[in-house]
Amino acid sequence: MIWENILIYFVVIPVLTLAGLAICKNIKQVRAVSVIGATVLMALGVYLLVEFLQLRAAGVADEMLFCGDWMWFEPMNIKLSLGVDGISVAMLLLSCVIVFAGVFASWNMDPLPREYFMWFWLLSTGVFGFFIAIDLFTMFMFYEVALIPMYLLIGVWGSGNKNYSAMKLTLMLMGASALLMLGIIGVYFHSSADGNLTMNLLEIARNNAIPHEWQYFLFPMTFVGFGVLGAMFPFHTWSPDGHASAPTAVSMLHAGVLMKLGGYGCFRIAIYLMPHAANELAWIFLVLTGISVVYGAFSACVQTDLKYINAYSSVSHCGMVLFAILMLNTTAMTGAIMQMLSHGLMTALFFALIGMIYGRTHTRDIRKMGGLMQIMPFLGVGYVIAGLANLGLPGFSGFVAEMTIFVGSFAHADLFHRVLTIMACTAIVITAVYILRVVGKMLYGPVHDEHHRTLTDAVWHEKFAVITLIVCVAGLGCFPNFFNEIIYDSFAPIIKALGAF
Amino acid sequence: MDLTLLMYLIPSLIMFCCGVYGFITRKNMIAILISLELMLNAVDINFVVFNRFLFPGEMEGMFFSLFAIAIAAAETALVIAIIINVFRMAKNIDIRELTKMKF
Amino acid sequence: MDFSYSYLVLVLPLITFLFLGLMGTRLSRKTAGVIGTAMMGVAAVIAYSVALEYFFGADQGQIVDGIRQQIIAWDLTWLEFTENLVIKVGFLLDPISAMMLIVITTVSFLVHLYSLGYMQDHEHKYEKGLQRYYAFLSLFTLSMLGLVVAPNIFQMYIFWELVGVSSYLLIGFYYTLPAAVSASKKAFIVTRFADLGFLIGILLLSFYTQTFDFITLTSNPTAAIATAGGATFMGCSVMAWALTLIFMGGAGKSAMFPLHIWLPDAMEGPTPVSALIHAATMVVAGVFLVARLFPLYCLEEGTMTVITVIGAFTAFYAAAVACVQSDIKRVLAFSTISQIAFMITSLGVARPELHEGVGYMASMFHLFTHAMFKALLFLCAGAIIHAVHSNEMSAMGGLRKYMPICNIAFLIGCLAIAGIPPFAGFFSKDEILVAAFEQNTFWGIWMMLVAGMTAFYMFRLYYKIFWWNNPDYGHHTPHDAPMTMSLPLIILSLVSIVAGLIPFGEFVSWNRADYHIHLNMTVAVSSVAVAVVAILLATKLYLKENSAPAKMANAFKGLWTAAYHRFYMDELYQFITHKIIFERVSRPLAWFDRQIVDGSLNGLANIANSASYAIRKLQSGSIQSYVYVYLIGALLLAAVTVICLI
Amino acid sequence: MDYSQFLSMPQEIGLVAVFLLVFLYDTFMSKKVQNALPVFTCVVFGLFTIANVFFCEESCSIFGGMFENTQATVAIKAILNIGMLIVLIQSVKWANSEYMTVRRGEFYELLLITLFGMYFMISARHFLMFVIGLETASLPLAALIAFEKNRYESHEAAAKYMFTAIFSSAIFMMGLSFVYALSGSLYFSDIAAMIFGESSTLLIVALAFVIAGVGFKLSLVPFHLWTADVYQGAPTPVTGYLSVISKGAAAFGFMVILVQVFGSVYTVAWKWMMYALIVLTIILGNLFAIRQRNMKRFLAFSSVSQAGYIMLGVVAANEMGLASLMYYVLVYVLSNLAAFGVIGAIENKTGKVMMSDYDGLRSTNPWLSFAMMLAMFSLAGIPPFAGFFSKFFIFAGALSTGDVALYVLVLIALLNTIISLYYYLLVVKAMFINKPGENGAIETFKSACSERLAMIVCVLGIMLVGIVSCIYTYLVDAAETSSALFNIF
Amino acid sequence: MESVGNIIMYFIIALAIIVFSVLTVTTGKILRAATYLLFVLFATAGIYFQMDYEFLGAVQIAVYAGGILVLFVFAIFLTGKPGQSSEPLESAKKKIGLSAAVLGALVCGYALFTKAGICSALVSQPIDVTINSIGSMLLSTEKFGYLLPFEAISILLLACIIGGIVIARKR
Repeated sequence: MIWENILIYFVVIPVLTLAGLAICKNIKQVRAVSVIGATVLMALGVYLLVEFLQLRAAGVADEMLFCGDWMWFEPMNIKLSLGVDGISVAMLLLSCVIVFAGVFASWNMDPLPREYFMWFWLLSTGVFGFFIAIDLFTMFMFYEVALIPMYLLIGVWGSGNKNYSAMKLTLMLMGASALLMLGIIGVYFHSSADGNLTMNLLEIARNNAIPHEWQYFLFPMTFVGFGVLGAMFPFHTWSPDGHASAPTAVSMLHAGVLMKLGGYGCFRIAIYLMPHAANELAWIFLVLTGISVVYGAFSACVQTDLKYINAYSSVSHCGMVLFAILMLNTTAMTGAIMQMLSHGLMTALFFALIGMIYGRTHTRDIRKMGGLMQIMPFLGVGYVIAGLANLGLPGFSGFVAEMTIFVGSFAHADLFHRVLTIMACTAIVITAVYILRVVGKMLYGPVHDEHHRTLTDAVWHEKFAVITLIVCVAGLGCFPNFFNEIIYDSFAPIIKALGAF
Repeated sequence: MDLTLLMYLIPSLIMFCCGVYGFITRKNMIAILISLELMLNAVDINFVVFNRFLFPGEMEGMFFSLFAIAIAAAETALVIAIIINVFRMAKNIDIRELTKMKF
Repeated sequence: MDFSYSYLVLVLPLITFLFLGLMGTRLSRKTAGVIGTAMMGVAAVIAYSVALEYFFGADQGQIVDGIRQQIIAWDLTWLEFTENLVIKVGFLLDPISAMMLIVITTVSFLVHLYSLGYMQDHEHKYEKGLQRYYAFLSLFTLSMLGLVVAPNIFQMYIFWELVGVSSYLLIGFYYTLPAAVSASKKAFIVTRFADLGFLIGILLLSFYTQTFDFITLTSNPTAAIATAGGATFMGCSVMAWALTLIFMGGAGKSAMFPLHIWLPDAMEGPTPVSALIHAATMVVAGVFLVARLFPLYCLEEGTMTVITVIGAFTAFYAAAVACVQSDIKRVLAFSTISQIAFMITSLGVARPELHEGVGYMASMFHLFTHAMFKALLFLCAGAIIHAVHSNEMSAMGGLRKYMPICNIAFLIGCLAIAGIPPFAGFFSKDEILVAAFEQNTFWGIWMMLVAGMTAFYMFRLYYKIFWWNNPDYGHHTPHDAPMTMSLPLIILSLVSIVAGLIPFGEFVSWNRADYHIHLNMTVAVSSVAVAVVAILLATKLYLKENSAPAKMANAFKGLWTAAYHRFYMDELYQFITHKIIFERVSRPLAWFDRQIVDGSLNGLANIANSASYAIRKLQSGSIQSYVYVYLIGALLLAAVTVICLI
Repeated sequence: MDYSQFLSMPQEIGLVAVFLLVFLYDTFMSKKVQNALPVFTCVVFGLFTIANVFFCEESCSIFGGMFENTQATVAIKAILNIGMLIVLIQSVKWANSEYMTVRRGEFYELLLITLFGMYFMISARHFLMFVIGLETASLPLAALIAFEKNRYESHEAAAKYMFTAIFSSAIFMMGLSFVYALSGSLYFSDIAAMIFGESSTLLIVALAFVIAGVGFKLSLVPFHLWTADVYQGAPTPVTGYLSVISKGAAAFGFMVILVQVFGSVYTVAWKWMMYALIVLTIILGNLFAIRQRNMKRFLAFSSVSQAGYIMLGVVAANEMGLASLMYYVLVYVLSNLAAFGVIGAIENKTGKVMMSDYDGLRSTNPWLSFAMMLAMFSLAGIPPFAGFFSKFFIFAGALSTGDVALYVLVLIALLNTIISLYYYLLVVKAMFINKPGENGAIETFKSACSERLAMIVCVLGIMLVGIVSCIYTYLVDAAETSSALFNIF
Repeated sequence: MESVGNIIMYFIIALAIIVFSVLTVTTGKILRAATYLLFVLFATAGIYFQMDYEFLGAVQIAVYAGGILVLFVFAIFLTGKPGQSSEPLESAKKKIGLSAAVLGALVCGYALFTKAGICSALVSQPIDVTINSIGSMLLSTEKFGYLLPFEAISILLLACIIGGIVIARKR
């Protein structure tokens, strides 16, 4: 039975929460249901991690664990296939944390809290579904499920130029998923040499039957498709506008988890299934993502809106993810996954804090703020920590991820890759520039606006969200090897596939 | 001199094109309907002459024409009913009356 | 007894940091300060015991065949990149790290103590945020200790970054003052830029040698260099590149020209912090780094030359600037730069074959003594500033009457830095000059000249503060500092007097074998002579208030102004960052992003919209045009297909 | 004379029976129970729909091959029945309005006859039969379009529809005459055999005319210009009917004609013709739709571009294409009727049909806006709603041929989904995001039971038809049993 | 070789069709247009007779000329003054109409002309088009039997009747 598989509950719980929300009467119930849902999900995530580690420790060396498939659309041999490896487990955990923190960050959502949370949970459903699925169709379906709630979340609960942003974000991402759909169908029709077409990732990879000339066509399709979500230059512009307009928790969830779908998909589908093209075409995308890394950082330097700064910073960091993935070696890819986790947590933290600050000052223009550290020390300190984590301070996740990426990328034997790596490295300096610029302008210095003196510091649920995230960021940064080991082994099949060429 | 297939097709084709021309240029709705009748009639001729010249052993073309005439009659009746209704509301049957909805 | 307990040296500051950082606001300020100081004291004791155990303790394999061994007290795997490239967090004990343990914990403890007095306002109330202050101090101590005991280059990099950030936090301690904020930002970004070089250097080095481990790297340096297989990049061997880049990291932290610009500004932080971080410990990290990888460096002649030139130039440059500054902390800051440059030069000119690598030993020795007397000078300056509430020399003068302890302590410091025997600075600086002469007479004379300048500007400073004129201080008469502040001054004064007598060479040398210092009398005498002449000159000019200095300044107006403005290096940087990076790169990029990248997408949308508008005529509402389109459509469909088929 | 052949077409017989029942009820029942006529029709038709499921007879080819029933035709007819049933339920309220009382009997009779014509379009395997089916499906529709006598638009729409329809049927029959000239027969199978290997100019012209004729019903660009005006002018239930049922039937019939009759010139000619038409249809449909502010016109253009997507199943020209086409039609029926249901409900109540009238609808009528949103999402192809699955399968169907050109076509179609998403989201935006205009949002009202019932059916359908995979599986089975269609390939 | 009578007959018919068709669509007066249409329909019936499809010709005259045209005349009288001549056509519209007609003629003409056997002569073999055979085929259920269309078209006509009633009814 499908219910015996633990993974399906990652989708069932959000759906149940969604159903629970539908019958809620007031905001208290809404909060209660959401918190319960998030907590159960978190517990499930941890339980999965423990189970996973136990199985691995017991020497189960399968590529994916907790596998199971149930026939869905028989004529096309589409199954509901579930399975996780270390990477998915890590991503699931990340999502659990962000959702958990996100619920607290949107505690006082107004208006229409119930509808807000329903969309929020629909988005979560998509995200979780994507990470547990190993069937292209199912993955793609959940992927789109995760995208569309963004429109209303931004459009209804957003701020600023929200209509434009929401529309742009949705259209760009859906445009990307159009390419993706073509790519996926293309992969499907070449998935097998003997006519047993399949959508199952593992089987496709095992068959390794996609002709090379088709790979040249399908690889860019899928890679760009996911790359747009990963904010790859020049398809990143949805990100600044979208993030700037989105409400706090949505920014968190979007930057924290949704953008991760891009990187995850890139490597799980594009590279894993089409290693030949990945080898041959990687350089094009390396250049693009390399540009993303530096370009995002430079663009962030002159922004004045907090969210824009952070959004461009996300462009830079997510660019790093794709950059590392394209290096096609284990260390760099591990770094990429670490970076996803790290960026997810950090950016979520950042957006949470920005949201809280914005909720008080009603401006995000750093030129109109100053000296906030005196007024709201908790948020100030949180922001500094987030900033330091973002610029890659050891002890926080960013450092670990970036170093792994750099070491891994530099290990590439090709001079071109190494030069690109060095160029990407420069981003860490620029990151410092813009982070410190914001911190200096907004938190330090004299109080800019006397009205701000009356503002209050964070309240308990805000503190709770912030602390949860900080603990995770620091945990990942202080004990990286724990996560490293979860992730590391999962690359063996991919590297093997790549090595075959 | 033989009467060839082509010789019958030419008048039918001209009739058809006159129908087209009439449809596009006329202003009176009934005139347009008349043009349409020309077109339908041309089709009937086509069927009949093809049948007679190329496949004299069967009668499919002829039967098609037979039914087409019936259909044309039904259509005409309906269109005229509509035209009369339009006339009731707009007090004339100029085709330019029918441009209230556009773009 | 093995060294495994050494983890306490790191753990105690960590605990203090976390405790004060998380719980600090619940404590009173004083409690926080006392806790911080006490914990630091304990850590210092343990560090001393570790270091002394290493140098003098019962044999646990510290010395084999007369060579001090490098001992890894403990290590933990922190992160595995690949099978070979593993970051281990560990504790490497060898002469220089043991020496650094002593230096850091000593200065740090004294600074902790001193701060208890210093960080009070007029009413003897502790400053706001003292808990935070102590937390950051602990963090800094932790990171600095972690840096020096790092057994691999990556751990060093990690703690390198952490000292950077704690420096940032401490410089910006007075975060409401814009100057402090921008100074902290500048410090962080400049060093971060330098660290980029460090990082790339590490990447290069580890790529070829496949290890981060210092012991592996330095035990067989020739083999390590050889792993590159003679690969070159832009004409230089990649190893030279790697080492130069790593040196760049060091140069940033140690404020070598042209990356020195952050250090003078860093004086915006509380003065004890300047003493600890920006005089005694953190800024010598660069020296330490080069010393750590010395066996590799000395195989790359080109890199060594670079190091020497940069060091020597910086020494001169900083000394020249120091001669004309009016802010006492700035003078000290440039003096620090200059002195560190001495150390760097010393390393640069050191060769194993030259006098058994005297330069290496001299550099470490100077590092040690400089830490002591420069901390002393800074703490004195702190006491003075505390007393007169100003950094400017013009606000001072004649203070010898009001602050006797401070006066003596400062004088000792000046004598030490000027290289007057028997104060500490004499011995170490003398060794450096010897090393320079060993390598090249030019560098010897050059460095001796700089030493003379050192003596001059230090005594200029001394006289301007304690003699010169006798201004009216009003009812806020300056007075000597309380005991918590004076005690560190006294201790450091004593150390500054005697530290030079330590037989340093027995403990530290490039090959960790015994090295016997013997004074080179020629160099010693001539350097003392130069120093004395410089001091006399300073006495002549600055003992009593007179117009000679101003006349001189006017006579060399251009030079003087340039030096006063630090030869416009800040302006150059300002130009590069603001005009080039911000205005020429970032802004155009942001514009490009909005207008071109985004604009093309919006353009697509607009095209769709206007296309939609353009074709609305098709839907004209007239049946006849509909039918026309219909017919033409059908005919074209047929015609085009037919034509294509033919 | 074997009249028992009529028994092999139970669906048609059943439909005629329903028609007669309604006719008799309308004619002979007393005034008192006349008001129950709409409900009566719904019930009878509902029974008929259900009965159809149980009387799925074996495939047969009767009247000398003039008429054919296969599992696929049964399936598509069932789909149309479902759509018809929804339309009937939706229109109960409208039909019971005072204005409609005198002619609601005719309304139902005409609707049923049109459906009957569509049955023939689907099952016809002879061109005469097809033409009669086509005309039976379109002529009564003109009367239905002109149903609202006191609305000028209604008549204008009817006139436009009628003129264009006759013109297109003239073109169509012209094409047929050419086909006849080439093959000497009007039976699909005979023609296919006769023109095998032929690619003369005459055949191409004939093909173009045939495509134009059926393209009119499907409103493929450039044969679509009547669509918007007619949709706007027609009474809303009729518009709904027009947009889905008649389109669905035509799509199936079109596929049969192209595949069975002209299969031999697939690669030479009609693949490329359809290719061009699809590209045009999708792009122009979308471009026109962007600017529309009248909901009905808006949906008209949306349905134009949807027709383009449906045609992707036709160019695939294989079993999978056929199955995907039927599936797409099913989903499209549900989604579009949900949209028209909402529009109809609001129009019945307030007479408002502009998109700006929908501003802030969510705050006053949350359920209506919810249903509308689902419909829009489904039309835009967003999971987990049915539209996503249908789009996916239609694309997969097109790509299943492995033809590179079709990859490009699908890419174009996919990129156009972005534009379509844009305008579908405009509706969602109006309802959920926009603030009510000066006149305020449409006031809260309770829609009629019948409307709600229809809405629930549609919404359930939108939510379930995709996820419940057996429907697609059944359609694929049905298509595969009809694989005789694809013999020519 | 055809009989001369047939040929002459053909030319009369062809000429009538061409001339009256053109006149139908160009005359300004609507009632004249209807009259010209009548001539065209008669001429068409002539072709049917010439083709030996007497039954069809009879139907053509009865239904078209007799039925439809009467409808036209009624409609014309109902909707306006019969003698009224409409305003002259705009030349732009004329050009458009002409271009469409000519293009149509070109495409169809070219297509037909390239068809093999387009110049085949009339085969004067006797063909069986008696009322008897027409009747039995019309009610046959075999191949080439037209029972089903016959039934179907009856429904179409019924629908048109209902539709006509609905539209034309005043209420």
